[in-house]
Amino acid sequence: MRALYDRITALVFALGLLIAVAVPVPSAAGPYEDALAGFTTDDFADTFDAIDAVVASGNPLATPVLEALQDSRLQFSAAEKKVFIKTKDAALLDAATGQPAAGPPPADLENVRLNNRLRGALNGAIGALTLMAPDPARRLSAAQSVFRTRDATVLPAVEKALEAETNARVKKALNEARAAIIVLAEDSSADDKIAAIAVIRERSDQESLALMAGLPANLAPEVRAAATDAVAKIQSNLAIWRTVQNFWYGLSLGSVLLLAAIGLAITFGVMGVINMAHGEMVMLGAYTTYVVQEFIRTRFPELFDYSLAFALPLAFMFAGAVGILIERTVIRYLYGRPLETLLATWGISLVLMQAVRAVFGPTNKEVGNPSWMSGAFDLGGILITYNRMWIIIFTGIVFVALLAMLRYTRLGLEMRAVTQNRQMAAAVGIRTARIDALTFGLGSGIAGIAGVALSQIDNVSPNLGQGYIIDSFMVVVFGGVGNLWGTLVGALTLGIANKFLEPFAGAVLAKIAILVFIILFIQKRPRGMFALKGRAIEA
Amino acid sequence: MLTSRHPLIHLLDRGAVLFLVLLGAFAIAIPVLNLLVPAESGFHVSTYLVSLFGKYVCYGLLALSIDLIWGYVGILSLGHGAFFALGGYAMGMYLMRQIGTRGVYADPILPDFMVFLNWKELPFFWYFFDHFAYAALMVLLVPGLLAFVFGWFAFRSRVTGVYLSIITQALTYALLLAFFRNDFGFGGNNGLTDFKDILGFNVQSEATRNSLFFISCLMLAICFLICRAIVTSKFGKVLVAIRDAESRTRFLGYRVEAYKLFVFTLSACMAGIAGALYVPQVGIINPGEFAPANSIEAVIWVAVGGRGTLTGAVLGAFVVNYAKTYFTSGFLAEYWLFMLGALFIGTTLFMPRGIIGTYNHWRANRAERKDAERDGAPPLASPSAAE
Amino acid sequence: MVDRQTTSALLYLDGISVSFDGFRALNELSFIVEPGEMRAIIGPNGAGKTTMMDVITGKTRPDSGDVYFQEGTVDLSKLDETEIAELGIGRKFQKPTVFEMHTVEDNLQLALKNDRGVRATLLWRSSADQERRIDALLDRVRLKPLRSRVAGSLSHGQKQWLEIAMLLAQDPKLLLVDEPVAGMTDVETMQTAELLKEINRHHTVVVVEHDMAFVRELGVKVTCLHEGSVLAEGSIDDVSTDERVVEVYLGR
Amino acid sequence: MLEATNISLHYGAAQALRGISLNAEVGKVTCVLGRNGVGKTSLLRAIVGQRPVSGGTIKLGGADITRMATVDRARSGIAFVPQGREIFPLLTVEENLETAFAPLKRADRKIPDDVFTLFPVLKSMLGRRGGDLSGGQQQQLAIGRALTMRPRLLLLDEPTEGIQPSIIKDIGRAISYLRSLGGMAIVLVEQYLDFAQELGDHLVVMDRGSIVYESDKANLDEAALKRALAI
Amino acid sequence: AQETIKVGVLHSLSGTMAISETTLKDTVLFMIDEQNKKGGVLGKKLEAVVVDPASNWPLFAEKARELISKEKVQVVFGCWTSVSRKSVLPVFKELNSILFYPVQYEGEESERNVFYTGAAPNQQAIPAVDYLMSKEGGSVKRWVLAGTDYVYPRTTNRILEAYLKSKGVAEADIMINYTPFGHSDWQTIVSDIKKFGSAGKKTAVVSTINGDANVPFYKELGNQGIKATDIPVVAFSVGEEELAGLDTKPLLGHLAAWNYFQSIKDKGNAEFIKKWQAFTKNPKRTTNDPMEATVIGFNMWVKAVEKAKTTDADKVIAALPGIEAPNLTGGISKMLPNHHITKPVFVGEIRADGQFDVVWKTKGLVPGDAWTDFLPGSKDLDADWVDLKCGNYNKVTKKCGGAS
Ligand SMILES: Nc1ncnc2c1ncn2[C@@H]1O[C@H](COP(=O)(O)OP(=O)(O)OP(=O)(O)O)[C@@H](O)[C@H]1O
Ligand SMILES: Nc1ncnc2c1ncn2[C@@H]1O[C@H](COP(=O)(O)OP(=O)(O)OP(=O)(O)O)[C@@H](O)[C@H]1O
Ligand SMILES: [Mg+2]
Ligand SMILES: [Mg+2]
Repeated sequence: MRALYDRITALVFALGLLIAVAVPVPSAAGPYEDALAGFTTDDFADTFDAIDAVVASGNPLATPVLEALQDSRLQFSAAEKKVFIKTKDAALLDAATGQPAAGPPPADLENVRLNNRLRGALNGAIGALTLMAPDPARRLSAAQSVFRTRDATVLPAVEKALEAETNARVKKALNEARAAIIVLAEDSSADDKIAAIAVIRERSDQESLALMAGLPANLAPEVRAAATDAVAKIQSNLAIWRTVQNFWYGLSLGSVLLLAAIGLAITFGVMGVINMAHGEMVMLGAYTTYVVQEFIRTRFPELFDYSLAFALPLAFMFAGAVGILIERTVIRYLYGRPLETLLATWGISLVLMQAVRAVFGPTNKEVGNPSWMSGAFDLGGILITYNRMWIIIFTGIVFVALLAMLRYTRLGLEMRAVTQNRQMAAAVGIRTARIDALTFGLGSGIAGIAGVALSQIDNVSPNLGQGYIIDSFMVVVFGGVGNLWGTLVGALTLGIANKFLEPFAGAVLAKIAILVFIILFIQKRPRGMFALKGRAIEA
Repeated sequence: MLTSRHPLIHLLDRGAVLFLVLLGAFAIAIPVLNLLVPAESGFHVSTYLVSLFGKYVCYGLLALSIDLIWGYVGILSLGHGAFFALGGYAMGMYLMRQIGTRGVYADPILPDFMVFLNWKELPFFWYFFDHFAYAALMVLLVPGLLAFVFGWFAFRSRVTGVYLSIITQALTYALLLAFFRNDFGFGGNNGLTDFKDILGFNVQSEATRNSLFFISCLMLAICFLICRAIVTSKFGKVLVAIRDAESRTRFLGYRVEAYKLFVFTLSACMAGIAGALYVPQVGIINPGEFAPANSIEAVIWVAVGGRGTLTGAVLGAFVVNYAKTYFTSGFLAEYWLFMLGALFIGTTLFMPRGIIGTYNHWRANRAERKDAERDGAPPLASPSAAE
Repeated sequence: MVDRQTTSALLYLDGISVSFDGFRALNELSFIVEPGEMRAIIGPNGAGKTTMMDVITGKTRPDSGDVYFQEGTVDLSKLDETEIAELGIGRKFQKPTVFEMHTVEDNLQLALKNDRGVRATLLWRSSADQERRIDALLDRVRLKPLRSRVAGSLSHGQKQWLEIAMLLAQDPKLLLVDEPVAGMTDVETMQTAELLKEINRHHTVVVVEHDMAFVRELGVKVTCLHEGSVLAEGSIDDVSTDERVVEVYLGR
Repeated sequence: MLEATNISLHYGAAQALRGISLNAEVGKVTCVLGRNGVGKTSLLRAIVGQRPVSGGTIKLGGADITRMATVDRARSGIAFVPQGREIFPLLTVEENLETAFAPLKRADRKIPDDVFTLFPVLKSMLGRRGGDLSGGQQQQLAIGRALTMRPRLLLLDEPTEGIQPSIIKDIGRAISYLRSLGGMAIVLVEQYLDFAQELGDHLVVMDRGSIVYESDKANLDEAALKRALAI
Repeated sequence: AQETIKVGVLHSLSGTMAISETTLKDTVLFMIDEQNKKGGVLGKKLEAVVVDPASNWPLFAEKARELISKEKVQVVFGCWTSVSRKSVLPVFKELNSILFYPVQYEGEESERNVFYTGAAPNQQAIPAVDYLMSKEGGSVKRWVLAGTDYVYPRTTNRILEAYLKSKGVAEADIMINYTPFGHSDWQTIVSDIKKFGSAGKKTAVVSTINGDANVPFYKELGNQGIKATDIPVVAFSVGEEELAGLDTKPLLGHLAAWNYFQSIKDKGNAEFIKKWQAFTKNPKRTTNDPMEATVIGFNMWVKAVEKAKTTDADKVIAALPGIEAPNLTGGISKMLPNHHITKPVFVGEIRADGQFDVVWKTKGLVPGDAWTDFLPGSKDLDADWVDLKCGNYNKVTKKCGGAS
């Protein structure tokens, strides 16, 4: 798939070059060739100048050269003072001519190195050059990078591109880029500026605010007024979005908390086992993801995007199996003595952590985001990252599935019966031992799949679980032990409260405030938010 | 049973006497073997061991304080480390102020970390800490007051069971985060360290170390006696009644909150003393002591030793910590968590009542069987503790 | 209904309603017990008898209505369980609740009328007088041979007896006894009736029972509750022939 | 149906049952009487398997079940209405009844109509949590739950305790009805003599862990019975 | 048995710090192995004594005492966090032994018994900021100082703040943010950074975020699309080892400042990496800066012992200043009288393969400065254990502070 794609692009590229070459090649030692020499010194300052010069040369080879540079495909030989373009299929072209390099490649071939400043300059340069590129996505990013650089020299190019543009989104971006240049330009008329401000005002995001903030002091009064007005508008718009954003962040934090806590809501909330090894089950899930990804990476790299789909059931089964093993060997002797389960599961958690450390080493393991979980998209004025979004959706699914399972299935009924009165459950013929093992296994398995999700946002190390255990207990208790809805609302409340506090209190104080809030809240409702009420509890 | 035997007999049953005698022997033998026996002798106890044992004794005292509320009133505090640490900080503040101009910046008033963070004057809560008496008072008062306020609200609102456990954990966790903050004025993550003198004696000197060790043992003995006195009195019976059937106790007219509050506060003060004695012996107090894991571990000492048996709590602290010291050195170092984990799991499975609890149970069973053989109408064994 | 200001009643309930999640357990219940009286309460399962006791002892707060004690001077709905117990209202629960980890003797010791303050219990010393009282109580409920047994190991009925003894040990002004003879043999039932009558000489008693033979033996005024309010009140003969009582309670 | 021979049971070192033998036949009600603490509940616990016996054998329909686990006994047809009801407090009434489906085949998983005919309250309270019911209602629920299991052997531990007279009558009728169905053996532990005498086909009186009097209803010596009870 | 020289290894093998410290334990074992292959020191074999202080600070003190007084080790290599060092300090002073401390730290300390082979702030933070302010580094005008809330970031940030202000950066152009240890939800902070960075001036983040918190931080950076070309992040605690847990593609171009990078082309380095990977039997095992510091420290100790012809602490301490040992980047580091060493400073950009590409380095080696010149309390202090025999000599009052 990939290879095919590469080949096609290479073909297109080569064709492009052919056309370029068909144009009369400028005589040797023109400005372009001089510029190329700048790439051969392995000095960032020279490279910087070279980029400018290449652009200024107007040579049709400039775009391929700069793009090669951007992708670390531009190579040079210091000894021969020559620059080469390495195509995507590893052929070597002479950058000066665009023809395949003659003779064997020089021995001292090295990449032209970049630093951030150069990357920035390159982006701008390529942006200007690609305003008319055939691919709309590239035109869009070109327009956006012009908006950011506000390079006045690009204005004619932008205007030309604007005329030719058909795609609405790109057109808007180009318009904004044009506006950005105009408001800053010394020589544009007040009317133009006001029109430009209106465009920017419409955009109404952080960057437009930055742009307005950077306006020069010597503005015509009417322009100044329009600018002030725009700033106010943008600010109020941003304020609204900020609230939405906090809410979203809170939801996302809450869903992480919920995911981490929901398994505990089973082992602790339903079964009454103070399960200190819960965090380690989460960790096992995360390591399962790691192992699955490693396997896929080495054997079937093309399946990488599906790795989580494989990891989920495996993590559930693996953590669940470990849970069942723990239940069968330890927990089952401890029913009715919840506090002793604390002691035993603490021991188990130490053993599991050290075991993972012994097998995988103490350092973090890399778990990659599949492509559909990387990056972000804009929704109105907020940025939504895919991984968070999927985690929220995933958490919702897990929650609903679990709730339905407990409510509507025979297994769920038997689970609840066994945990309420083990002896009597046996007396009505429920296989308590099996149900206990399954319940604990279920709780652990869910912790395991939580681990799969958490591996996408947190580090996968033996300590992973430790970071969540306290919060998980807080959530379960705050929501009300034994009530899944309580766990849901508890997690979301804590998440959202935290995110609304954080912007002005800071992360540490927000956390402290939340803890204090929990302490106070429990005074008001000593059995959590969704306390079970009535005689049934006291009995 | 509340029989009319002499109260002293009551207070000191065989186990308690044995415990006190052993503790006394320990308290005297260690300093003697350290100071008077030459280093070459096989009987010499190194200074390393003196401070190590001193630390254990402090942990023992912490365990005792937890057992008092957990074993007898059923309040499982997962945040007792907070009181321990607060006591420790109070002592640490005194020790910091004793450094005087010997700090690296040679500031006569400000501790190094304040100079370092460019503070100009001592925050008000550091006032008077240069007086030992004031610091000693604070060692009791700060944990005690916090426990009192916390308990006053929590017990009045009838927060019980895991809810209480978790909010104690929240308490210590919040304190952990707060003390980590450098702005808070207690040295942040680095905490308080590099102590020089205590009451004019060099904290590093052998004589001071031995004295501190001895005082720790003495405090442990005193607190042990206080706990014994409490649990053997009628007050103790009420506590157990509260543990087993809180609401029933209320219907009998006992003010459950008051009882809980009293022991909780007392227990916090004891934990504070333990922390205060701990700090000069280990030479550092840092927010890490507030970590919830520490508190949980302390609870585990009690469980290992035997919940509801005061001697067991102390023993548990010794055993677990000795195991930790032992396993973390040498070739076991990489695997010690396996050992410790196995110890915890093993204890719950094979000695569910903890060491002393299992022993007591075994003895009671034996006695009962003997009785049964004698007269056929035996008193029945107690059912296992209801949690 | 008498006004609470002028009442001479020891216990005065007026218009009490309690509901749980929309279910009305008590419905405008009004009820008066005079000092020194013994009152038997009957009524179908779920009529609200236990709930009424919960209201009196502070376990459940009424949604509306007044609960007064001692000639209308004390508003029980403002007090908590402890304070109510301190006023002298003792209770035996329907499901026997004793301190399972304590011995039978200690259970009584804890129940004995004494100062219940923290300091008092810390400094408390057993006295010969109290020992004697405990002995007498144990004799009375025939648990003497079991005095040093752990209460948790008693049989259901034995716990029932122990709880009655604990109630007596408290020496309360008002005794609320919820189903004392459940699970007792007929002979024991009669003995319990005797016991209650004797207690009634110095105390006010409210007893809930389903055992009609027992109620008859008590020979006191009977109140029949139904669906949270009083259905009938009067002598046992009157009540037990009341058509509605037969309908909902006694059955044909 | 049930043949318990010479069973003993210990709590720790104390002996609660001393060589008790008890038979229960299909279509008959075997009534166990005795004062508090004589071991009636212990006997039932031994039969359902909640406590291991220290001697003797228990057979159900000819098969030895002495060492069988509680679950398996329940699955082979023993239903138990314990003293103190032991319903599942947080499950609704309906769910409480449904728990008893465990030993049944999928096709049989239905609450028998009998249950609601015998105890109409349960029908009106299907959605309430078991723990919220009043004592008497819980008792009815516990019996209903046992019936849902469609057992071969039904054990009832003081089912009249705390029940209003009319329902006691109902329960009595229910027991007679079940007896008349002829499919099950019933063991009834009772203190309430009239009730026991009325229902019991076979009466057994216990004292201190042993059987002190035993008789069929037909040739019952009432005086001897009362004497045995009054010890 | 033949007499050996015992070497203590005091690094956490469990608990939160195991993730960083375990490697250092292996490094010391590796160095001892190498040294023994060369015949040991003073004709005796070296023997490692490993203990696990379990990321528990009081336990560090206890274990230090155990190593010195019970195991009788001659030198200890250990500690990572400042607090662990502070915790063992009194022990080393009291029992007069030697500690080699291999991690970059906040400075403000110089003790007779401790040798600091990691970077002081002037060997890491300040050069890194200098680079970012330069035209090459992007002429950064606006700064986010983000750190975990503990002493190292606090101090570093205070020094940087003072330094930036001395360079004319306005108060409003500096944003300081602290997070708790192990912070894992970075959404708000990353978006704040983004906001702060879009004010029209070139912005950079100086990260002193510690340990485990880094992975979620970088993941969030990547996902929110903050590119190094927009807002570069320069980190002082993120090395090859930390990157091993990350997909580095989205992080291309973000920076780290260290005194060593695995990718640095040098013969000594290449050889070291080869042997190290053979020793650990892991051909992918990375190396990092604190490892290099451990190696330098170890070699300096060996040289000092050979020079003093004894392992006696006093003599070795006296011999150490002036000792030179090659570092792994082609230079020769030297132990200074203030017990810090000279080091080169590199700024590297993250590459797609999880390694760093050096984009800038100091001209020569930078001598470690125990007391920073940018804080009022420490400007006047000087450390010199050779002539002044003092770790905190006040140049103004001409007195040695403290009693030590
Ligand atoms: N906490 C509660 N939550 C919900 N319902 C309750 C609660 N307490 C009592 N009820 C309901 O109130 C009604 C009255 O209960 P109560 O226990 O007072 O009856 P009772 O008269 O004592 O019956 P019994 O004779 O069976 O003991 C019952 O229907 C019961 O289900
Ligand atoms: N869990 C236990 N541990 C110790 N002894 C027990 C236990 N349960 C019951 N016993 C004792 O065993 C004896 C028989 O008890 P059991 O419960 O069988 O009596 P019962 O005949 O059912 O009495 P009741 O009519 O009061 O229910 C009693 O003396 C009781 O004290
Ligand atoms: Mg009732
Ligand atoms: Mg019974």
